[in-house]
Amino acid sequence: MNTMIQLPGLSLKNPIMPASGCFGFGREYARFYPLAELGAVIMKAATGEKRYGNPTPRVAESTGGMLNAIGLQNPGVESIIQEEIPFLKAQQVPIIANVAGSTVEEYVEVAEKISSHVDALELNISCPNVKEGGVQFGMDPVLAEDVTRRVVQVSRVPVYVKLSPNVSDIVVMAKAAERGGASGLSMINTLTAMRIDPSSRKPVLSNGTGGLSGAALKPVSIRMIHQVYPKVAIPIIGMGGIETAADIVEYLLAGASAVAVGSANFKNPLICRELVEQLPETLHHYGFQSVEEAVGGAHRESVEAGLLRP
Amino acid sequence: MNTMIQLPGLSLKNPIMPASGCFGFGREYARFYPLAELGAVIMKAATGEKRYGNPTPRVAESTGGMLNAIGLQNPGVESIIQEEIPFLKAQQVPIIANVAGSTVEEYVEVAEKISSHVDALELNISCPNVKEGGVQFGMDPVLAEDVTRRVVQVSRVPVYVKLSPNVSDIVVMAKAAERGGASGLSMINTLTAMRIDPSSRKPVLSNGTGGLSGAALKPVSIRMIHQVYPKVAIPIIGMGGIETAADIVEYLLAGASAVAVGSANFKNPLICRELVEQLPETLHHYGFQSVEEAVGGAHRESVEAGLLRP
Amino acid sequence: MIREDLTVVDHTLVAEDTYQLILCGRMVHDIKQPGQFVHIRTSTDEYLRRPVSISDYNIDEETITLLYKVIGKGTKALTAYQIGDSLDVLGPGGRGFPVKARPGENVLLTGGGIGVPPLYRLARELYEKGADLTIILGFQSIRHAFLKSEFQQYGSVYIMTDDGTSGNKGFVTDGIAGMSGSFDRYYTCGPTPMLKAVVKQLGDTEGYISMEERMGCGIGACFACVVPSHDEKGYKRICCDGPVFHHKEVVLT
Amino acid sequence: MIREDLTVVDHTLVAEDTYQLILCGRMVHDIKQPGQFVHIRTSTDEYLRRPVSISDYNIDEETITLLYKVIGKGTKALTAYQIGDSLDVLGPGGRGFPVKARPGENVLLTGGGIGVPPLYRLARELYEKGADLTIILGFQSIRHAFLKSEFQQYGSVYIMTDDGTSGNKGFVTDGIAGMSGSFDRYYTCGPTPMLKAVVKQLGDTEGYISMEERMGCGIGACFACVVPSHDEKGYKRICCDGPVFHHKEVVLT
Ligand SMILES: Cc1cc2nc3c(=O)[nH]c(=O)nc-3n(C[C@H](O)[C@H](O)[C@H](O)COP(=O)(O)OP(=O)(O)OC[C@H]3O[C@@H](n4cnc5c(N)ncnc54)[C@H](O)[C@@H]3O)c2cc1C
Ligand SMILES: Cc1cc2nc3c(=O)[nH]c(=O)nc-3n(C[C@H](O)[C@H](O)[C@H](O)COP(=O)(O)OP(=O)(O)OC[C@H]3O[C@@H](n4cnc5c(N)ncnc54)[C@H](O)[C@@H]3O)c2cc1C
Ligand SMILES: Cc1cc2nc3c(=O)[nH]c(=O)nc-3n(C[C@H](O)[C@H](O)[C@H](O)COP(=O)(O)O)c2cc1C
Ligand SMILES: Cc1cc2nc3c(=O)[nH]c(=O)nc-3n(C[C@H](O)[C@H](O)[C@H](O)COP(=O)(O)O)c2cc1C
Ligand code: FES
Ligand code: FES
Repeated sequence: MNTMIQLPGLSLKNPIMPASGCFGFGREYARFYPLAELGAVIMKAATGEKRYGNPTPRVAESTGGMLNAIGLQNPGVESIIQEEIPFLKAQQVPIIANVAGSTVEEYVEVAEKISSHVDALELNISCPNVKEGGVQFGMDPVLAEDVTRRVVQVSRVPVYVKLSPNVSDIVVMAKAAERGGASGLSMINTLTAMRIDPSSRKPVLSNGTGGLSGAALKPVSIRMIHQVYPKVAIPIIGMGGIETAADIVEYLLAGASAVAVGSANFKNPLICRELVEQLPETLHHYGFQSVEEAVGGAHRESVEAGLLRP
Repeated sequence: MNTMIQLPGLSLKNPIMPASGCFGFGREYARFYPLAELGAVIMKAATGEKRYGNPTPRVAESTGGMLNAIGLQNPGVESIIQEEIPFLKAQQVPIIANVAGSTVEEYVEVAEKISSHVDALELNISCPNVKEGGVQFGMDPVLAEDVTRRVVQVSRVPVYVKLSPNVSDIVVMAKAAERGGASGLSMINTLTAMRIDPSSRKPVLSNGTGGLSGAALKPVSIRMIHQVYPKVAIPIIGMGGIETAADIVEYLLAGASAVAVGSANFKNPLICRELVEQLPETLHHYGFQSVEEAVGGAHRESVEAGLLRP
Repeated sequence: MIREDLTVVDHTLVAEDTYQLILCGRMVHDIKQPGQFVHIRTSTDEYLRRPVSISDYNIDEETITLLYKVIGKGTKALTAYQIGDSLDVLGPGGRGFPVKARPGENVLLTGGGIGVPPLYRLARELYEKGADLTIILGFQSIRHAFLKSEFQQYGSVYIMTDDGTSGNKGFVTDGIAGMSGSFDRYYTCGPTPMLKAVVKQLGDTEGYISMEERMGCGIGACFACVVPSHDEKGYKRICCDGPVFHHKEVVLT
Repeated sequence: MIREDLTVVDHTLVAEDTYQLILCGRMVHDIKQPGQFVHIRTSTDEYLRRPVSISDYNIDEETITLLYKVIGKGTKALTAYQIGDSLDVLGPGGRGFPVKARPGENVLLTGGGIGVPPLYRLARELYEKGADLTIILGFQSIRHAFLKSEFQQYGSVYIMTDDGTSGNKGFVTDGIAGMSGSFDRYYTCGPTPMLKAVVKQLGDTEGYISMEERMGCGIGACFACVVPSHDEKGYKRICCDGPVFHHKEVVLT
């Protein structure tokens, strides 16, 4: 089974990577298995300066998923370059840096600094948990195109724009990123959500709202990728609620060329490795010879082909 | 425990009603319990002519919820007035008609005809499962305001506008409905979603996309109601994933004055009756004397009050 | 139609991936016809219930017999129930087969795979009315076949398998094609393509077909399970107007 | 730190809503200090794991003892596990209490409610080093009290209850206030407001506090469980830098 996939800047031995923010900078999971087994690692968001993030509690459960309002806590781009990237480099795994900021200038600064140390950037214009920047850029196509263009100009590596599901028309946002020069899309970030505790009568998260992730989100993400795939010419990294190898096949069929696994790492710290192991036989089970063959399959499937397959 | 709640056009003995499309026109559930026990009944959507809806399969499961693409199947407004409303009237329960259409004219026609037979209208500008009309009106504030205004003009009863969660800014949509003259809001309809079957390689629903409902949706709905409540002066009927009396308290605290229960009726056909029974003791458990007292509670709660309560 | 917690009194594997589940409860008293179904909450992990036909029942012992095949999540979850466990069931639902037969009439029963179970009680009732039954059952292979000897009590049974490992190789329609003589009436249950083929093959013979469709409510309220019909209304709901229809009532697509 | 399916070898109710759960597996060999915790997948219904402190362990028998109180969904789900069942556990996690004691030193242990269990193994290890232990345990009422006699093996135990039904009425801080003499060192575990009060009360005495916070990953990767710290980095992660901190390391808010 050929699980390799070539994406701009990324030559992946398999299409599976941990999602940003759910894997830190890899150190903790490296104690469970060699990170070299992964297609790539997407690092926690980097901002210009170190950030503490939101007050706790920062996570809560919901049916089939979880809410988080970490608020982009990170040690800042310089510290990430000096302390974290060397460790990941030593693991021999492609690295994607998740770039965040409050202003276009901050995005540009972070991208400029970090891009020479990694294989690709994931431009995070979709974090719902910060007051400034974040999802504001991800909800307005004009802002999105502009920040993408300016980051692409300074970046030495391909830029994947991470879209937010909190929009009326995901295709408009995807096209804006493509026009801005994105080499690919990363879909999707979390959906803004809230839980209220009937005992305390207040939101469970101290930030009020948080981002919904996990299996509950999957059908929304699949729908958005299925909508975007025929409308853009750049590849998509799919994510949202992936827990099984069959979920990955569903993402590939919808139009993703690779996938990221987020919250499921918390349930099972070995999930990414297990999925890497299971993917070949699962693809085979569904009649595929390679990952490549499955990408966008739902858009090409004819009734006849379906009848011929058992 | 006082569970009564007064809303424009509706004097409810309790805040619980079945959601549109999940209870037909009440006949089937009336075999399980007297509908008079309910706060009100929201009927399946009515359109100008009878509609068959989408091809099957029309429903699918997803983690913590379900997808549907019924496509507004209904016998048409005339038939509903003649065949269905008399039955519901005989049950002695307030009736809300869900009004749908492909054009503004159709909405107006349906509203005009049906409004003299019911207690309130729920203007459905948020159905994601029809090609024309439906959610198009619910994603554009200008169209939403316009259709609301024209329906309000012809309606003899108060109009509640049912909002779609598939938007970037729910507050903008809520305010548009309020400007259009809505007496209340109904929040929320389903979130557009998709599942792909890895075996058939095609979407599980024959319509491709469907609307996500059920517990998975609840934190999104709670967030939206919490956002809208302080920004409008009209009451909100809350819905999305309600399965327990504690869920209802969560909706009231977020800002809903009444609630609707949808998909949970499929799990348990007696759910609405059971919630009506359980609500008083649940409110009491959380320290409330009435439904009214809980409405919007999360917006008023101070740290001090929280400390005083056990 | 009631919602009841039924008690599992027996649960056995009867063929590859196919189980017989016997449930006990008062619901049995509401059964009106063979071919009705129950709507099962397979576990708290499945959001929707699963429809399964009533294959047989016993009023005195208050038991309902189901036969189900493991297809996906819900039927897999069912396999975990053990004797003594209770299962949340809604039923009996829908309209079953009209048991019409005069002594000596030739009646054909055809079922494919998990379409076989609802025909079992029907066979007995038709037999008791004196009908002469020809029963054609289709299965994937001999490993998947079940109820064969039980059906033999009531008529002549012909087995068709996709791979020829039992009976004749082919589909139930091949079995029908091989029959001599004509039928006064037929009853059939199975996947829609099979129903369509059978209906076409038997032309104007009076026939009753039992249909399958994904369901939401299972009681007629959600319009998930519709099939186009020839009447003015234009549709039938499989869960309450069916699952059994006269072959001219509905449009098979 | 490993993920392992541990086997339940004992599970008993020890006080109102409070259970002792003994698990068996190889994980025990990785335990380094008292006060570490395990991160439990309570059932497939809960999306997140639940952190529970290791109260005691036995290397020879390969057992880990937990004491937990039923608070919500996850701890409720735990109660369903029976002897022989297996439980998906991640652990041992975090840094526990530094066991520092010279013979004859006066050491204070204070725990509130479900903050009591991690102090148990610590008490034994300090006792074995010859420390003189004063142990103040706070509970809601006599019905909620547990481990009292077990702690008495290792030092003088004082019970405080909110309602005075056992020991003295009041909080653990009232208990501390009532003590004569001073302490060389203290260890405390409980809800943050209690920790804050204890730390304030004991001023410059060397102290170690064990903290609680909602967790995501439980291994240091998600930044869910942070607490502000006085160092340059500005934060500590409770799941891996803690849960035990020197009282001057972190900022209690
Ligand atoms: C009236 C009726 C009677 C039936 N009687 C029997 C019976 O006696 N024995 C038996 O083994 N099966 C019977 N079936 C089919 C049975 O309902 C499905 O096999 C079962 O729902 C599959 O569920 P799953 O979770 O295992 O599969 P999945 O594929 O995981 O199910 C996913 C969803 O699709 C639905 N679904 C999948 N296949 C079917 C199907 N063929 N028909 C309707 N819904 C489906 C499920 O209910 C569920 O909502 C009957 C179906 C109907 C409509
Ligand atoms: C390091 C550490 C050690 C602990 N040791 C013990 C112990 O030995 N015995 C014991 O009974 N309890 C202990 N707790 C508390 C225990 O984790 C919570 O009581 C438990 O998570 C509650 O889960 P629930 O589903 O029953 O409650 P719910 O309120 O339904 O839980 C909802 C969510 O909030 C989280 N949560 C709720 N209360 C707490 C809390 N106090 N701390 C952290 N997360 C919380 C849950 O993990 C879950 O994610 C410890 C907590 C931490 C952080
Ligand atoms: C705790 C947590 C922290 C996250 N932090 C980031 C982040 O820093 N940057 C980012 O782009 N996405 C972040 N995400 C979003 C995930 O990368 C991912 O898009 C989302 O969680 C959906 O995937 P999942 O359902 O597999 O978790 C975070 C998600 C979680 C749960
Ligand atoms: C099968 C089905 C049919 C529905 N039909 C309608 C409809 O006709 N009109 C409408 O406004 N909403 C319709 N809805 C949406 C519900 O009224 C409700 O807004 C939504 O399902 C969220 O509530 P729930 O999570 O409790 O189901 C339908 C939902 C389902 C599941
Ligand atoms: S399943 Fe709801 S109408 Fe048939
Ligand atoms: S719980 Fe994830 S960092 Fe502590």
